[in-house]
Amino acid sequence: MNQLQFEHIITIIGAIVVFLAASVALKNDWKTPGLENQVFKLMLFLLAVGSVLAFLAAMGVIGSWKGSA
Amino acid sequence: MAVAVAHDPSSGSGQAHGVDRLYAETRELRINGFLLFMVSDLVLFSSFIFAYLYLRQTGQGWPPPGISRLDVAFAAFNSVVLFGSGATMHFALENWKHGNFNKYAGWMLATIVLGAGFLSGQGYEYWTLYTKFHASWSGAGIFGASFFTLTGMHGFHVFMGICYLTILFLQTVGGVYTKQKYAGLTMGTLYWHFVDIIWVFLFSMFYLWQ
Amino acid sequence: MAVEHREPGAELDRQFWIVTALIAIASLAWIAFALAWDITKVLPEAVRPADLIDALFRFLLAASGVVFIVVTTYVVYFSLRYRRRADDPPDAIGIQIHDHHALELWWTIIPTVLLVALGIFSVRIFSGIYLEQPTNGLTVEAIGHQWYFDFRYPGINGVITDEMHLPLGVPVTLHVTSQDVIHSFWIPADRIKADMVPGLINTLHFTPTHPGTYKIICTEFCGTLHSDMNKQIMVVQDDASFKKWYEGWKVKNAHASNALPGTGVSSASVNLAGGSAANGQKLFTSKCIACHGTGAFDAKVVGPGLKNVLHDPAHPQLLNGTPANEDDVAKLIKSGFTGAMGHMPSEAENSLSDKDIADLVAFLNTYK
Amino acid sequence: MAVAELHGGGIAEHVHPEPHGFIRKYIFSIDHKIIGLQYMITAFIFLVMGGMLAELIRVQLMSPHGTLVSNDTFDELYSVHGSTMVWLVIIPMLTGAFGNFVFPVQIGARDVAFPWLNMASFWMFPPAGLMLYGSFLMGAPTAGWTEYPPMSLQGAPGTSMWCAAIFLIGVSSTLTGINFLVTLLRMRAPGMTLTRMPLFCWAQLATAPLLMIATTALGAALAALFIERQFGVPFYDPTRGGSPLLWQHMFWFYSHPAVYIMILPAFGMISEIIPTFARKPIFGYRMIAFSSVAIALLGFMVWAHHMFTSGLSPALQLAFMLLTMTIAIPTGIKIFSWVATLWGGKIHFTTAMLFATGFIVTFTIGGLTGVYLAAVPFDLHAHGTYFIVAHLHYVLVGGSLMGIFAGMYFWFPKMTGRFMNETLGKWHFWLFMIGFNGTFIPMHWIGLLGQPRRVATYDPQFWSSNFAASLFSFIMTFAILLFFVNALWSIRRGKPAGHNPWGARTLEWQIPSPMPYYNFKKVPMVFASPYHFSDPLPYRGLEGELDPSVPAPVPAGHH
Repeated sequence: MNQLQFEHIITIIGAIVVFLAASVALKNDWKTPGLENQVFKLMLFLLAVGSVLAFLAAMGVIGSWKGSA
Repeated sequence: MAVAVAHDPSSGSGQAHGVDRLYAETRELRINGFLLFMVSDLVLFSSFIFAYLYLRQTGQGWPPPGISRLDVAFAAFNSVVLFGSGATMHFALENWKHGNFNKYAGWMLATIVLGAGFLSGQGYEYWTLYTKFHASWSGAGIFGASFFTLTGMHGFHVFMGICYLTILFLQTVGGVYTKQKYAGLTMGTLYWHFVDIIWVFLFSMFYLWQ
Repeated sequence: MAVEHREPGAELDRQFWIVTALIAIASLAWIAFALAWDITKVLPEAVRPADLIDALFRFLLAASGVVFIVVTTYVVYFSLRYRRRADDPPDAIGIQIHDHHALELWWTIIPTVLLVALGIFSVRIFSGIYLEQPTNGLTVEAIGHQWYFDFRYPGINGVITDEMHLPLGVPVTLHVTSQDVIHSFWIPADRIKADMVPGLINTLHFTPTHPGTYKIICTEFCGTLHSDMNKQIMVVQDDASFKKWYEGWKVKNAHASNALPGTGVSSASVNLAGGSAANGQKLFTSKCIACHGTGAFDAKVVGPGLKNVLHDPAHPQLLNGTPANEDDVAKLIKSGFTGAMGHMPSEAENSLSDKDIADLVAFLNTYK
Repeated sequence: MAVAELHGGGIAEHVHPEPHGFIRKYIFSIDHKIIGLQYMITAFIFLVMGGMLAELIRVQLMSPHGTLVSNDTFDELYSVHGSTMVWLVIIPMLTGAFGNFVFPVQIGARDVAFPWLNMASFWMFPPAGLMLYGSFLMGAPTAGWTEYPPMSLQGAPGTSMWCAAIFLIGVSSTLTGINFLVTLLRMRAPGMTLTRMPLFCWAQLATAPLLMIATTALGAALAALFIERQFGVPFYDPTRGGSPLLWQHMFWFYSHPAVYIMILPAFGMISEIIPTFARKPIFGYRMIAFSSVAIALLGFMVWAHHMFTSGLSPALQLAFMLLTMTIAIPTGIKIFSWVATLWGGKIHFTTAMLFATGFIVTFTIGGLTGVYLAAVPFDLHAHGTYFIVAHLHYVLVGGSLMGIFAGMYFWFPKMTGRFMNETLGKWHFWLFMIGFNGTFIPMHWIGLLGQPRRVATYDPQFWSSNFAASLFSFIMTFAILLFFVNALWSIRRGKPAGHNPWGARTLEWQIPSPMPYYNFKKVPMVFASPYHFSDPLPYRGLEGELDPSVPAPVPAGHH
């Protein structure tokens, strides 16, 4: 397994894990009151978006997935 | 007579219950102040992002002539490392709220390790760019000006975040915070999430859009 | 909260209306003065939009003068009339009125109407300066340096310093830019200015209407001798004098350092048949892109942006003044070009063959 | 409902022990009132320094080929003059000094939200000023307070020092903005709803986000300029791919809101002073409060009207022109409301009131020329000339500085317990009005006729106007000197004023002068707007405030 494959696998698995974690946390926190919790929710949402972006990049859907040749 | 009360402690966050009123009010102030600090930090990043977009739009296409495309694979890998640290930080705070100190400590240490991992990944990327493509801060035109300044500034924020979290961790070990009073920990979590979120934007604007 | 109290003494009395009438009279007198005043007595007008801008100025002067008269007179009048007098008890208070919706509505609506009028007026003049592209005009370029201006004319090699001559009644398109720091090109008699920004070409349109000699002034701080960057002039003259001046410079500069198409050894036409646009694009990326952007004309790097160069109605001429057609572009690439903005290498310096030039022109022709 | 039930041991009841010792009390103080005075004194010192630079400029311009200083020195003079007045005088004076001193008491708070942060903000300010003046030692910046690149890239080494100094003062401003915003939103006394706040607090509420957001954008622009100058990273240099217009966008994205930072608090002060001395409620409270917020919001959307000649696309120019014009509407509402407040009053013409009425007139001139400049075709003529110089001085001197003087005469008794001398004050006012208008009125004229700004020598045809401007500027300087003499003399010798000499109705006047460390023995309850002179004071719980006893401090034990 070369470096690129390693990166690929870790990215895909990691992105899925982070997405699930962020979604679950968002669902659990959904009803918390208070200003900072609204900010937390926004940030968890964006975190989920970020992991989707990383996942899509790893699947080759967006960006151009290639090594630093 | 009916009097509108300007600051009512129960209107704030749910965690304010069960602590004295002075703490609850002070906590509100500090969290609000910290959120505003994050807003102004966001403006700082936005200004540099504006500069990047402006230079990119008036320039010769992106990446500029003579500069290699950035390596999306490694960046995505590194991003996932940073995003993961955001998730672990969230678990750390949740466990603190529920009084699971050991679980909290584990997640917190994981956050610090992942953050450090991201930082080393960024160092590795800089090193690759420099040795393979001779791209340096001042030697790569507007690419250096926007890419290295923005990612460097973000990296500096990550570094400050690692120091911040380390101090918070030592404070929790030292018993500074309790299950009810942990405003400092909340602010640390907010900051760490903020650093993650900035990277979502930088990642999409520098790596995915080129 | 009760909004419109009827407070004792809250009625407007005779004295108030007398003052208001005086304000109205003064305002009318001021408007008459502002509209009748001949600005050209103190500052001549040289070109076409100058008279429009003066009209706008008159409008502003009239409207703002009225606002000023109203505010100041009422401030002074109220101050005198409602001042506390010696025989007032120490705890005397004023009429406790704190809102009047109709009044507030009026002083929101009237300024809004004035501003809308000003906006419409401005937009109309604005389009004349920036948007109306003359087809049969003269294109002049002004280049700022620390601390003087250079001028370039179509068909004249090299630069003409010191003076900008313009024929009466011919629409002028003025491109300005700078070679070092930001300057600003201002002719007070023209009422318009444009910053000379390095790396950017700004354009103004105007038509000389009054013969004469007018000062050109730099209005953006540009270093030690900025204060002295006002010695050069714009001369507006009749067509014959302009032609004479123009032909004189043409002869004088015929042997200037830059050989131009049509004037020297490299005037030979290039056979443009069979140019390959794809190949031209490759050449462009390797040879031209360091100095020429692929953006619009004004998106300048060292030379102008080349998007649409052969089909741009806003810029029917190349910087050397020849028409922007395929032949002249080819000649320009072949001979190279030295202007105030810098040096474009010739065919030989760039190691281009005639075939390469044909490819490049083909590429530029598709590049819209 | 009893007052005691409302305060259940929160911040409102939390009284810190007063510090002892000179250093903790006056130097590294965390008391908002002392910090306000520190800002004020420091800013006045810089006003003197900036004023001396201004006089040097005027002396040089007394003849068309002035030989007092060389061209380069002249450029340093006006660059440092502008930077001083904007960043070291007017902004700290209106936010740091008057903001700190007045508004926390007006909303019934014991201090700002973050007293230590407040102290830190102040202590960034004098070093920033010293750095700015230190740049003279290494060649001060020459490209004006706007420092447009590429000129500022060529500037002397002091230009980098300028960047650092302004960055530092910017950090200070940002922290102050955060501090004030949290204080205003979270620390108001019970019953002090937003619509019962005094208008000065509304002005600060509109200013604080500007301080917080706009200043950070300036920080980015300055950091980039510093990086480019010191490390050669191209942001602005066009020969290396950068863009000079990028700086102009980023700079004006700060500096236009900064114009409102420099005027909104002055509007707020005028809105306090006029009703107090006219003995009338302010006319159109809601409209004035709303217009402050509207001006602040619009302030973020009009920055490019400073760049009409720089080569913006025509569509952008039109959009910015029209947006800029809309600002005249809320500004007009304010001016007309002040005039209407005078109507039917019992106006007591103290010096503070004279300055407030003078403010209405001079600011109106500055505001009207602002509308001239919003119209692109006219701006194409006037941009970069002395017309701009006249306009901005009418706004910043005829507006902000007049406001500062009005505020000084008004709140001086609160600061010291003594009046300033009214006779000297009236001399100050009239000489200042004559000197100020005499200095800047001719500049409109010579600007339109062809004198560009930032010139050390000029066309001899403008000699008489320039000479007159210089002479009048000496009168203005003399008037300001009278003010300083008056203030220094009155601190010890002024007539004792008591706690509320003007019969003002906002909270700061209901407690002793100078205000005690803890502000209120018991934080009052508020149940109406403060401006209704025929009604009794709308506060409860102030009964014991003038009693000289000191409340028992609650020891600090929170973190």
